[in-house]
Amino acid sequence: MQKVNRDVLLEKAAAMLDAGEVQAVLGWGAGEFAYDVTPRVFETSDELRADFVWNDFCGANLSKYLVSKTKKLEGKLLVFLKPCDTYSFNQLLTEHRFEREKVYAVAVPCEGMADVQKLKALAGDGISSIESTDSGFSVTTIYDDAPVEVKGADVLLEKCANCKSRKHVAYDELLGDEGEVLDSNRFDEVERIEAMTSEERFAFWQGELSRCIRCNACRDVCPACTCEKCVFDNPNSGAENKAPTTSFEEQMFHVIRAFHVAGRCTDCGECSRVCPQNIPLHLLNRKFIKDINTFYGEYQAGAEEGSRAPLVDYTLEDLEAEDVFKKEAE
Amino acid sequence: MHNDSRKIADEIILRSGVNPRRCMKCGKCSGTCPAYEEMEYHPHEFVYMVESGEVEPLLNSKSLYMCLSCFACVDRCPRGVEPAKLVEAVRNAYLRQQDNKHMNADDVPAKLDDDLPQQAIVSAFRKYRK
Amino acid sequence: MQVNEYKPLIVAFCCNWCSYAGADLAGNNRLNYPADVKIIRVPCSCRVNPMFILRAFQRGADGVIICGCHPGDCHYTSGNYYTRRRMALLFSMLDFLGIERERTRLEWVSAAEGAKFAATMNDFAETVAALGENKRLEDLRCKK
Amino acid sequence: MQRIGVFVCWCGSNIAGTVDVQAVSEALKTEPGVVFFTNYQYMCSQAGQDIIIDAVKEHNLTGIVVCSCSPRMHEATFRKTAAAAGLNPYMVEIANIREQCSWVHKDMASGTEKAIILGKAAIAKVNLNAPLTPGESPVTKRALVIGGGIAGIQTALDIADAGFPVDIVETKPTIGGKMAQLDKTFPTLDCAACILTPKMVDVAQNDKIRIFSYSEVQEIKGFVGNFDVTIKKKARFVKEEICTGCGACVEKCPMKKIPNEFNLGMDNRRAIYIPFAQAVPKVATIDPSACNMLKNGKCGVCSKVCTAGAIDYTQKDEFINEKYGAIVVATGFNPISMDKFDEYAYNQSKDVITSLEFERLTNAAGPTQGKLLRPSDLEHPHTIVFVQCVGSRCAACAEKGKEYCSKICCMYTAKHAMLVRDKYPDTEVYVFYIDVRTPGKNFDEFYRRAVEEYGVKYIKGMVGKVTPEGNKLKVRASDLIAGKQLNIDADLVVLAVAIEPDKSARPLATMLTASMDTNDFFTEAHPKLRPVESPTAGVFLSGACQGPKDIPETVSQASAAASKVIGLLVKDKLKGNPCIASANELMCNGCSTCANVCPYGAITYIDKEFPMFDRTMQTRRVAQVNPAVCQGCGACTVACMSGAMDLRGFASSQIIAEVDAICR
Amino acid sequence: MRKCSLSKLTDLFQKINESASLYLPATDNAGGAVYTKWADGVEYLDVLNTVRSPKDFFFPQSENLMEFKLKGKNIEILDIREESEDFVIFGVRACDVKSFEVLDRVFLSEPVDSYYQNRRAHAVIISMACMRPADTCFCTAFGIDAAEPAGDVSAWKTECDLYLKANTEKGAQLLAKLSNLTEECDDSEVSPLQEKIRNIMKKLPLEGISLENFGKGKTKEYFDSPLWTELSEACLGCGTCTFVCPTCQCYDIKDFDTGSGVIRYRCWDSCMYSDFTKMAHGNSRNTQVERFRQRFMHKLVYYPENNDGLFSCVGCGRCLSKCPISMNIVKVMKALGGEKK
Repeated sequence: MQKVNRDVLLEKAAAMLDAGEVQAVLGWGAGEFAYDVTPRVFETSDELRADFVWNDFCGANLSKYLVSKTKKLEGKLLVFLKPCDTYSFNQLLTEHRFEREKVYAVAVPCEGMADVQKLKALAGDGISSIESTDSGFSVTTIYDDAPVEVKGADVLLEKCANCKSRKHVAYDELLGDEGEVLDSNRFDEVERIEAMTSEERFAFWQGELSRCIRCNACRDVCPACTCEKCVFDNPNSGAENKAPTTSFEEQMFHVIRAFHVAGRCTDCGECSRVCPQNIPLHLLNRKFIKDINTFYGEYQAGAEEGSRAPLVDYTLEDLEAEDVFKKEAE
Repeated sequence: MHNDSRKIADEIILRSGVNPRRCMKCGKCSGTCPAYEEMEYHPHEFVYMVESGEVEPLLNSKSLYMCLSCFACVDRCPRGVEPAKLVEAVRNAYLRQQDNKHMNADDVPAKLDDDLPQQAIVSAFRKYRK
Repeated sequence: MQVNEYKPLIVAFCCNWCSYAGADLAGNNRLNYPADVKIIRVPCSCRVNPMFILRAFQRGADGVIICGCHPGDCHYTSGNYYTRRRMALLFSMLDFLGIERERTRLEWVSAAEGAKFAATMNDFAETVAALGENKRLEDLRCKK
Repeated sequence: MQRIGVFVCWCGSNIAGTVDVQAVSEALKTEPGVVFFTNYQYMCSQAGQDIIIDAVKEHNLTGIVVCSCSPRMHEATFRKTAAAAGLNPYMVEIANIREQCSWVHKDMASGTEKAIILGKAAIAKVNLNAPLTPGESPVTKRALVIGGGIAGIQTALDIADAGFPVDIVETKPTIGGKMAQLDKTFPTLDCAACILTPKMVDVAQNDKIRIFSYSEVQEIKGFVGNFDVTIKKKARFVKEEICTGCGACVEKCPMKKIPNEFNLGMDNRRAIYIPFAQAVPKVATIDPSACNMLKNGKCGVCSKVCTAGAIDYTQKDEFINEKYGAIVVATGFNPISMDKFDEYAYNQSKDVITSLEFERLTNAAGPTQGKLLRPSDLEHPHTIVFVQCVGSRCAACAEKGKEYCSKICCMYTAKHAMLVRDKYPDTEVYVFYIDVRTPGKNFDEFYRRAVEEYGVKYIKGMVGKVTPEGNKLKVRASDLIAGKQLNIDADLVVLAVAIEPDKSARPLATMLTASMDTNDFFTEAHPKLRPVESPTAGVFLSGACQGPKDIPETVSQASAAASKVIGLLVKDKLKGNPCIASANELMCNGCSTCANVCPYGAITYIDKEFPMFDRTMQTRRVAQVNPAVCQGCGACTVACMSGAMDLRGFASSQIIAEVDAICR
Repeated sequence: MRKCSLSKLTDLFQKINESASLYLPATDNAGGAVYTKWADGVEYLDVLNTVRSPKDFFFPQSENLMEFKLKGKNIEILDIREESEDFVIFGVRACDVKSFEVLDRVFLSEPVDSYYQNRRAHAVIISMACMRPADTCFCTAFGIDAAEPAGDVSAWKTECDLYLKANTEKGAQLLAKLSNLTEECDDSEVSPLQEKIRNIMKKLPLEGISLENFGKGKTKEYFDSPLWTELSEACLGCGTCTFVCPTCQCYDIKDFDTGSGVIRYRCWDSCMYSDFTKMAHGNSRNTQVERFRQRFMHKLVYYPENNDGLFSCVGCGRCLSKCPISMNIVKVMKALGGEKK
């Protein structure tokens, strides 16, 4: 599925490592299976050649790692960024979370990444190999000799199915062709929920949030959640809690988390990708994004480095809180 | 009757997209209008009369057709009121009142004529269709 | 009988410079409003963290109202503009989660608007009372 | 754990009438931390305060809760009481059981119940109170005035008069500003130069005042009481301290065709010039863009004729660092550009002029030596049309005009019209107006005199189009009262052009972190109550930089700003409000979100090293709150995601404790 | 051995539910499976792994231990324990059954955790053999036979029948109650099935995992290995692996102030969290490398050290499929030399 070949990325990174232009490379490393790809820091070109992967399972957004990894290095760190990752990259820069000079950003075009769960649902368990084809995947399992053909479009990650942009908004170098900002249907699901009655919405979210196990994966993967100390881990914050002991705590955690990233969330979709309970957390973030767009004008966090986030900005004519629901009704 | 006028006036305001309340009655539109002398009601009066719902006299005035749509008033109005758009909306309001004198699509072919620019028929059709 | 006994618990965050003074004025003018309304003084409406609002609901509040200076009159020039954005988004989110939208409110009350303060509190208390107990954002552990 | 005393006040029957004060004090005694409780008729009376003082001493109280009237009423009183008892004044909390309880609830039962809850909330809060001490910072006893117009001059004189040194920074070679260009002033018609130039001389002779003319503010750091300013003194190629202002150089300079800014380009000056005869400082300045010597090293005439030897072609820009306690912005205004107003033919005809140009035309020191002659052919104009509101009150498009009323035009137009009719009674004078606004002392009388005594023709209506035709200007306009369109053949058209803040204001505001409105006027700290202060502490506003103003208003604001500055500079130390924000550096992300919402620019960032668990050091960017600048609104505390930012006196934990107590 | 036609499965559930609450895997409508209290209409989902392991039944994510009430300035302590009801868990996989043994060794050794013990005593476990093990399965490495799951009752499912075999007294009692719905049979249908399962297990991609290099006495060998830094590099420090793990048994005890008193409760904690085992002096493992190492050393070295060589991993594969960044115990074991030669 991916148009740019692994070797193009590999050679770029290897050459820069060998020439000493960068000290390390932040990319994706091979795992046990074709689909289990782990973010990894490579320090030599040999390591790269052995373990670097660029395939349809590189959904992980590497930009958050820059916060910690750049601090550990003296020299530059080369990072590979998909279009959506570049928005997070910019947002982190806007918030001074790492030094731009310490990063060499290589933009990689992306055709959308696959969701292993969806793939398994279609191809079955016991996968022994996955071949990428032009239109999708050819999957072999231990239960069947004949490979199962799966269409790429059917197994896209949610964030890729509703991709907002194939344009890279920040990089030092682009491999391949630049894409464009897309007209996505990413707010459709939000609208569907908005159209429900209050009771239905409450029931819907109770159903979703009651599955939460408070593993914090959504928070810890989120490139907007880079706090030195999270309020939910801080006994002095008044919000600390470790388990979703009551439905209130489930709501509290997710509302406050979404509020803390409101206007800063680039909609990279990592929260939903990693949720072990498949809670559609991106909907909370998108609700804020949609509201911000409707109330205060279109704003895409991370589209521009240094842009002023909507919650640290105002106009004299802003919508009154009481008019929020009238505006939404329009 | 008065209610009717108000309704028409509101319709005019809606269709023109003009907000006559923005007018600060400076008269620059009338000060600039090249057709001023030909008009019974002048651009600023259009704005004022539509705002106050007094549209009957306007609908029946020749002033409607004296406006050249040169847009000088639109260009120079310091408040962005756009009187010429209002005049055009009043013209339209007049036309809309002429119920069955409309032009149907079927009437068009008969009117086609080598000497008549096609654009004229198309624009006439657009205007007299409703 | 049960219905009559139900008294909503309302937490009102009032900014020191306008709304708290407005509440004082309501007192000076002996304008009645229900004793269910309990006021917490904050320097500016922008001091109100969404976490405080949720905390109040957790602990058993049935309605939370934030009062600040009118836009343009903020003692700190711009605090209430931030409040306006924060609360607009928060209220919309709570509504999205199916929490009754009438349970939260943001009002501008100036130091001269004692009457408005009392009227607002009466109206809000009535609205919240009509909704009944807060069930959707409660923490059962905090029930007596 | 605190040792808290609870003092319930009856306020006569004001509280005790609807609240059972005995029950309240009984109910509160079991609250955590409470070691003493009592009630008394008037807690705020001397006897009441003595009860508190005695209790503090007897029971070693560390915190005080007074259940009484509004803290807005007696918080200060009880804080003083606490201090008198040797307690930190910020260990006092008030439960407002009068205004917000006994006075609004009629029923004793519910009133008492609520009073108990309010008392519990105050106890919960005071349990978490910490002693607070206001921060102190020294004050540099020197003021900076940016802008040397009448606003800056007046402010500087008043401050100097109080004994404080003042520096004026002026971008032009001379101080004086717009007022120096004016002819007469309304409504008294005294001559501008006659009243301004003595003040300019006062400035020059005042040993407390330094003038940095032909200079700009380059950089501003610091905060109230401690500003650190870099001033760029542009090279004028003349040694200021040596030049005597004799003018010999100007006379001999061969570059004669340089448009004279002071006369708005209506005549010429030399490459070396003194803007006008009464300039202060009266020294020559070489215009580097016009001087042959500076451009290609050929000439040097001025150097030869200067007997004082003041000419220095090698002079460089000079940078001066100075510390100030207060800064006054007096950057003034300019007429807006007429480029977008084609209908008035300003760029087509020399005889369409602005009102400021008209001032120069009627000024005895102007290009026509005060004779009213039209610029194109120097003939006497017989018909003059004045147009008001040119570009003012213009909401159509922002790039063309200004939405606000420029405030001064009605009056100066009346003045111009009156002066013309007075000097040249044979001249027809028309004034086209939308409204005539004259809300000032003797203003309307002045305008009526123009109409009634001098016969100026005021016409309600606007000029739509001016067309130059031969030596006439065809003016088409409406007369709304007569219901006519007028066509006037005019000889001169004078436009009352809108005024806007000087272009230097925007970058200056950024340097000062002072806020501006959308029109680039500086915003005042409070539109009614603090009209001469910027929200940024230590920055004051004087004159038209804050909004359009005429001279009397400018001067009164200038003096008001000066008095505010003096009030600041007389202090040796600034005591801050201790209820301010502070950042927990260990939790701070350095993301700048708090700084973005701070209305006062109180938050800055530093890189700081922190020890890591692996025994290395890590540098992180962390926020620092300047205690002298922070006003304690708390906007930053909510903007801060990690909760690193908290507000003293209104800490998150305290507010949460109040919430919990209320909802218990 | 008893057998029951699949067509009578609902009747079987009904019958079990009459005497004790029945829990079984069902869909959670979000692509996952969750143990659900059976009621009419709840369909048994023959899924390999539920997202949350069945350890929840005995060691729930949070539970209240006791309560304190404030009476004036006095504190009253309330014992809020209640006797657990009888319940039956149906469809527990071999790996998860094994996990109960791991948990028992922690909670039932002295001092006994009475909260855990109470629930454990009231449960009957019906295990289920795995017909279609997945690529992430590696239970065989821990000596677990997916074809012969333990539990009070073992179950096998064929196309049309369910086979049940009692392994314990509790199991036999349960089967006795179900005698009307089941019939006695031999293992002629089950044996070939077991053979088939065992063959599949050999073909699984993680078949090569070996425990030879782990267990007792390996602390020194691995503790200072430079590999930990590299392995933990991508770790986000979230608690997903520990919360989906059937054997992770760490918890935190916390107090919740309700306003009128305090509830002391315990909830799952994760060694991946920065405040795990935080004490007055601070934290014992301050970096993510140390925390990461702790988790795997505990599973592969410390636990066996203290528990007669029993590993505290059962190879269920949940962490393999749920880790946000796909770092897991298999990668760690392989990196440390845990592959068959």
